[in-house]
Amino acid sequence: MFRMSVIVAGMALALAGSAEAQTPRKGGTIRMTAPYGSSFTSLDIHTTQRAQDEIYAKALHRSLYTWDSAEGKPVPELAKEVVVSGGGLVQTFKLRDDAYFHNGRKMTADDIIWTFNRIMDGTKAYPGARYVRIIEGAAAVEKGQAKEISGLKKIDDFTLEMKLTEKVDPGFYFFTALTSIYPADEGAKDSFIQHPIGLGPFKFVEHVPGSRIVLERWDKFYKPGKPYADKVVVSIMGEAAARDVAFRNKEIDTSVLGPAQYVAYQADPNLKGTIVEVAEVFTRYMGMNPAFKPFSDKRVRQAINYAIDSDLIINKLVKNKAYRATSWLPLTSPAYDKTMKPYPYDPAKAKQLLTEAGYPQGFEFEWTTSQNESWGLPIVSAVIPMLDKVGIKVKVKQVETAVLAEVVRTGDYQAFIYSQQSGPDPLAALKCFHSSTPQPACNYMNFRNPDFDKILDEAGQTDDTAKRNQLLQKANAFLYEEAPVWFFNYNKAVMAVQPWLHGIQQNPTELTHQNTEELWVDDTSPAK
Amino acid sequence: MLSFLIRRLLQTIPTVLAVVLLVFVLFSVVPGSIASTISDDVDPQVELRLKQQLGLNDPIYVRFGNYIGKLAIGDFGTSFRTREPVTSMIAKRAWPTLQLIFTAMAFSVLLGVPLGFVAALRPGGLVDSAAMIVAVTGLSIAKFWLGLVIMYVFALKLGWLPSFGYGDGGLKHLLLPALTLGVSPMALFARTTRAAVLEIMTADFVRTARSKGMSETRVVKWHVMRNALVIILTTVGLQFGGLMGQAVVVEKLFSWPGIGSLLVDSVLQRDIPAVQGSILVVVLAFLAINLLVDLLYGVIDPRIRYA
Amino acid sequence: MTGAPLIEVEDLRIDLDSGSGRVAAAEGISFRIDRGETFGLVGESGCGKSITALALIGLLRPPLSIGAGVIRFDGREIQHLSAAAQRDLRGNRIAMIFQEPMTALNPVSPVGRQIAEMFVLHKGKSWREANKLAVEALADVRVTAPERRVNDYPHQLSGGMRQRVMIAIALACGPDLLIADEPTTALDVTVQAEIIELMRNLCAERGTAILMISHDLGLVANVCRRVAVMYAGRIVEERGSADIFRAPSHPYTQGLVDSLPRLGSRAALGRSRLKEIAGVVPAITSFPDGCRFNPRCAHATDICRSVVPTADFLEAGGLVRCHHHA
Amino acid sequence: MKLRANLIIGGTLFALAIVVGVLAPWLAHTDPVMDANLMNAEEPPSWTWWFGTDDQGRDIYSRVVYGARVSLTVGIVSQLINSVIGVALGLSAGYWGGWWDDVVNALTNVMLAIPSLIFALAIMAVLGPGLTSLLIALGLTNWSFTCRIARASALSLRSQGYVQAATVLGYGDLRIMITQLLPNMLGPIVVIGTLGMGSAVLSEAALSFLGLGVRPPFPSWGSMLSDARDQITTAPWLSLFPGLAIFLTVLGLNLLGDGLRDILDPHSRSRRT
Repeated sequence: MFRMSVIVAGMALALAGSAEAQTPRKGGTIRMTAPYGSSFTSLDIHTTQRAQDEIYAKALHRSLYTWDSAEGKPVPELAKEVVVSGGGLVQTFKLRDDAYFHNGRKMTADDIIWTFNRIMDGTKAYPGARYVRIIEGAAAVEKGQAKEISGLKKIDDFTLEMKLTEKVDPGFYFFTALTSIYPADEGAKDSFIQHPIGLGPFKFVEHVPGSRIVLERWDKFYKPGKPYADKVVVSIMGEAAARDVAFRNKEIDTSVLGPAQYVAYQADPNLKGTIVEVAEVFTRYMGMNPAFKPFSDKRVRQAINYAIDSDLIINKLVKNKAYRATSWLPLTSPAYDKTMKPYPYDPAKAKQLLTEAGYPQGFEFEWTTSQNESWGLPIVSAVIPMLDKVGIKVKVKQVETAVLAEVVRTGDYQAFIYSQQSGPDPLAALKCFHSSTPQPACNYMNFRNPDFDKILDEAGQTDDTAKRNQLLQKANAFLYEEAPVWFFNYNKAVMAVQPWLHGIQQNPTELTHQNTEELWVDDTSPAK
Repeated sequence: MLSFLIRRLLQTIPTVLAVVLLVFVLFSVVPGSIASTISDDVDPQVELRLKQQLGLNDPIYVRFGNYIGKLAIGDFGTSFRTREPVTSMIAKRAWPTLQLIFTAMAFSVLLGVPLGFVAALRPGGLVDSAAMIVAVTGLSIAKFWLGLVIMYVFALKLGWLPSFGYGDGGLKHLLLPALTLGVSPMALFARTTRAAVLEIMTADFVRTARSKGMSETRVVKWHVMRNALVIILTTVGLQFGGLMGQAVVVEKLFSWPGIGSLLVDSVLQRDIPAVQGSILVVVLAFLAINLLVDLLYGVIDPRIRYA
Repeated sequence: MTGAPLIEVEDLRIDLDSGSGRVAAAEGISFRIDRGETFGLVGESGCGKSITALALIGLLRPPLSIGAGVIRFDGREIQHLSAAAQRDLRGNRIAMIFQEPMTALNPVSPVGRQIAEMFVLHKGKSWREANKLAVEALADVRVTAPERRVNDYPHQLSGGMRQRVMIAIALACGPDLLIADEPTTALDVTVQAEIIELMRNLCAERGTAILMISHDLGLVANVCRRVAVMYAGRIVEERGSADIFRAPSHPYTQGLVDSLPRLGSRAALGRSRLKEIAGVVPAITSFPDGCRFNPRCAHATDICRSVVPTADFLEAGGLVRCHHHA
Repeated sequence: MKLRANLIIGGTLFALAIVVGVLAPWLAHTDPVMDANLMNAEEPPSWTWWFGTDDQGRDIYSRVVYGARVSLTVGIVSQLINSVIGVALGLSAGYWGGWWDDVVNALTNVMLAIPSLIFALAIMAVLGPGLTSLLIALGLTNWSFTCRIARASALSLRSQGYVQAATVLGYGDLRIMITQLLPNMLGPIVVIGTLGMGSAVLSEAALSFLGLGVRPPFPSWGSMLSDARDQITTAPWLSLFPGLAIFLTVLGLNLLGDGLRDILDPHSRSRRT
């Protein structure tokens, strides 16, 4: 509980660095790392949903909204004002008239319309389509039935009207880099993918595939006095051990830490102070296929939750680099119920439930997993002996992450272990368990329960935030009882940040995604 | 010379074709769909259209025909993942890999060959035993492990060289990965050279040289060296293949932006056109280097004539 | 100077280290060669004649080594000289030609350079001068267009040409002794005579003594003034060339002579090869006791099987090692 | 002298590894997979835990001992596959000649042109991680040297008197190949096989590092070493012992190969092809 209050306190502060109350220094180079693989997928940020790519995109691009880590919600970025009408379905955006693309042209409503039309190009399958689909007529464009999204209307150069298909906060849909606004004219050119142009605080200089992206300050950025730094270099470093050396060697300013290094850095007086941590909106769980006979019984699913000593795993194996999951919604979710307790470790109870369900001798199932250290094989290996104690045998099926994604989408599993985004919008997160959500979308356990649907629909219709949160809490508790998954943990993202880099935001959607205009380096940086 | 070159080039065509076929067939049975490499939320209709567009619904022989046809004009297809032409993706990665491989090769030849010579001068002696222990040790260590140790020692403990990075700041970023990559070929060259020298030392012309009243050092310098180079050159040519394989590991470890890391990335993300392209380019490079080696024989060994 | 032999070998033993102990591959070898003299060493392969030659020039390599005895060259014992001192003699004052001209030359070095090395090594010449001298040396061995040939590689030359190059190398520094180990065995018949002739003439001109080693008694007798016959690591008979044909004393020598067709016939010289004598040459590790020829000897008696025969002087000059010599 | 040192040291190391693998159930203190107890996680080496414990609380000594089974299986079986393929193709190509020889030659050239680690990587990508995939991937990609040697010696033996005699006696081709030709080429092939085993063990480690190794929870030395690489400073024993196991085994195989070469294949000291 203590840890949680720290997090909440951390979030209350706008910026971790602001506590130091220093005057940001202008100039210098920010040396960030991209830790999730050995390359960037593409310079066309619309084509990629990997967290890795959004790291550079946060410096290069801007979307309609941005995530405000201090407020814990998305806020308008390219709009000065948003007017809601039509029973919540019509959003009118008063756009900034001081946002310039890196080619010097001013952004207008046309660029936004062009961008959203592009994302809905059905021949390209841009992953951002899932967000833009919330706009009326977008799906028709995707299916090739229309040329332009009917729900988008340009009132004038700096006023845009957007009709939605359902009553949601569009902020949750349009804050990621997947919906970055491109310049209509340049974005259509072939050269764009070699030399992308955006609205962000830094403009593109070079990309060495597999090595780094270099960006430099965009002088006409719309926030006065920002960005601070002259240059941003995002180096790709997929190997944790190599990153560790580079960070200790002061060659990089940020490094994402795995559990082992989290412990090592905490124990090292020189490095302890560099640690920044945040509860991310990802829930790690084992999904159970209700089509597999034993898992169709709620008692079996609960028994699994009782049988696994999750705290021990988090403590010993994950090295406390995670928060114990109670149900689906994460700690930072507005609908998180602080009074709820997680399933306790109780093998006897598990055994009893199994007996009641007709499996006194246990059973065997196949568990599909990736090699991921936080939600993959090591966890599975630790769980196997625990389940063994209650008579449940596990056969491990190891696949690559890309294959696992496919397995999960198609339901071709008995059980799988995964990490799934469970925020920031609690409604969207719980919607994944609504029976109207198809399995490939995000209802991976093919969860269908009319009672649950009812609670969720009700929550979606209400305008009262308090009431809505109450209903969402109820839905969350419902999931706890039904236990469609083994609730394992919510990720604690940990990053090491060199002492000379200031202004790091504790972004719970992904800690590595930093608004670079807020970052600055003092003159103790080796890169100046 | 020219006609030899042309003949050799023609000879490699079937090999290249077979490699293309092999890789193509191999990856036509790969599990996972194109959609999973792009997004985890793709409309089934969109996926279908995408597959049609990429010709993935055609029978395999049609696809192979199309692939070969495009290859002939230097088109390796379009990456599933980045939607960039694979050709340009590879082009950007070629130079870093070449740098790495040739530096590692230079290092291993310049160190390994003299080591082998010195060892062979006194077979069974102290230098020989030490050199061969070093060599067999170098061959027996897991590469990524060695790289990590090298990284810790030279970058962190000694602070001599940067632990990663590419291209900025000249050669110093290249040294640690090249060192890691070069250790086992160095060991191999030391052993091969030693064996070659010992074998040549028993040749009649060496006895002739000795009968001239030459010191052993001169015998080696004037008569053994060049003959040994012929044998060493063969090993060097073949070793380029091993080096390219190991480069995959080293590039991943040192975040080196070469074809190796592109290959691993593409394999892990099921980007089949990129995998096929990378493998093919590696094979072509290997064949080209060995063609070069064949030409070098002509320089070293006067008996070989390219008539 | 005169009177003293150029090279004198006394009771030389050559050991073979077989790993489990030392075996004498040749023993009791004694002979001498005067300045400008031609001396032949004849025997079947494996009899120890080649290793004797290698011992003289100091090229025995492990597992072979000199076990005992003295080699005196120009009055000086050379068997224990330092490596450097041996190198000064080797090539410079004692030169050697090997059997296989195919492999005796470095395949990847131009022949001119291989000759020139001699001048660099022993005469302190620069490569430039040495290369010029190499052209002259090639001309001396009757190679046409030597200034072009110096740039050729061994594989571009015929066998005879290569052996001429070998002779040019061997005689480059004007040695006192030339050891020729089966110099023509690998050559065509027509070329053999030429090479022998060339070698003999050049050596005669320079006063170079020749130690000719061959299995071919006819050839050796034709070239050399004196001949020693070796069998199983021992010299069994040593005589003047004419004597050995007329009246061979040792039964083995008799066998050799008998196997030669048409003695003295020049036409048959090159072609003649030893006819097989009944039985086989014993292996080094299993030499029989007593006279080592006894298992193959028609005249062998009990003493032959137990007592090693001493080297007896013959009345007509020469030596023989046989209990029953004539 | 040196020759024997090679053979003795190499043979001893390899034999030791095999004995450890065979006797694993008796040598190990605990079950390498099931006896995980997070309460004991990451204990440094001690009297209780000879090699320490891993982050799941499993006894590393027991895992190294069991790992010998996996790693040696990978080394031996994959190399056996390579040898069988290489000998079958090379022998038949050299013996029959003709179009089959051309085909085998072309195939060998193809295999030689694709770096074996890259080819193995591609096969692993298709088959997915796991022991069987690994055996296939490493077993199919390293037979070109064996094939060339087998072909060359079949070619030279084919014209030998005793082989022709066997032909005259009406022996079948297969019988001649197996009884007459095979025994005469076994020497160099055993040497290549021994050295190949060592490189297979290393390849397994490399593939583990690339994320395409043996399927856990069963331990292989390569996967243990690879998994421990992030903890090289915090818990060095995690990587030290499997690393040492790999090193000593591969060293043993290399020395053994060298020693065998001196005995079995004295003529081809330098030319492997």
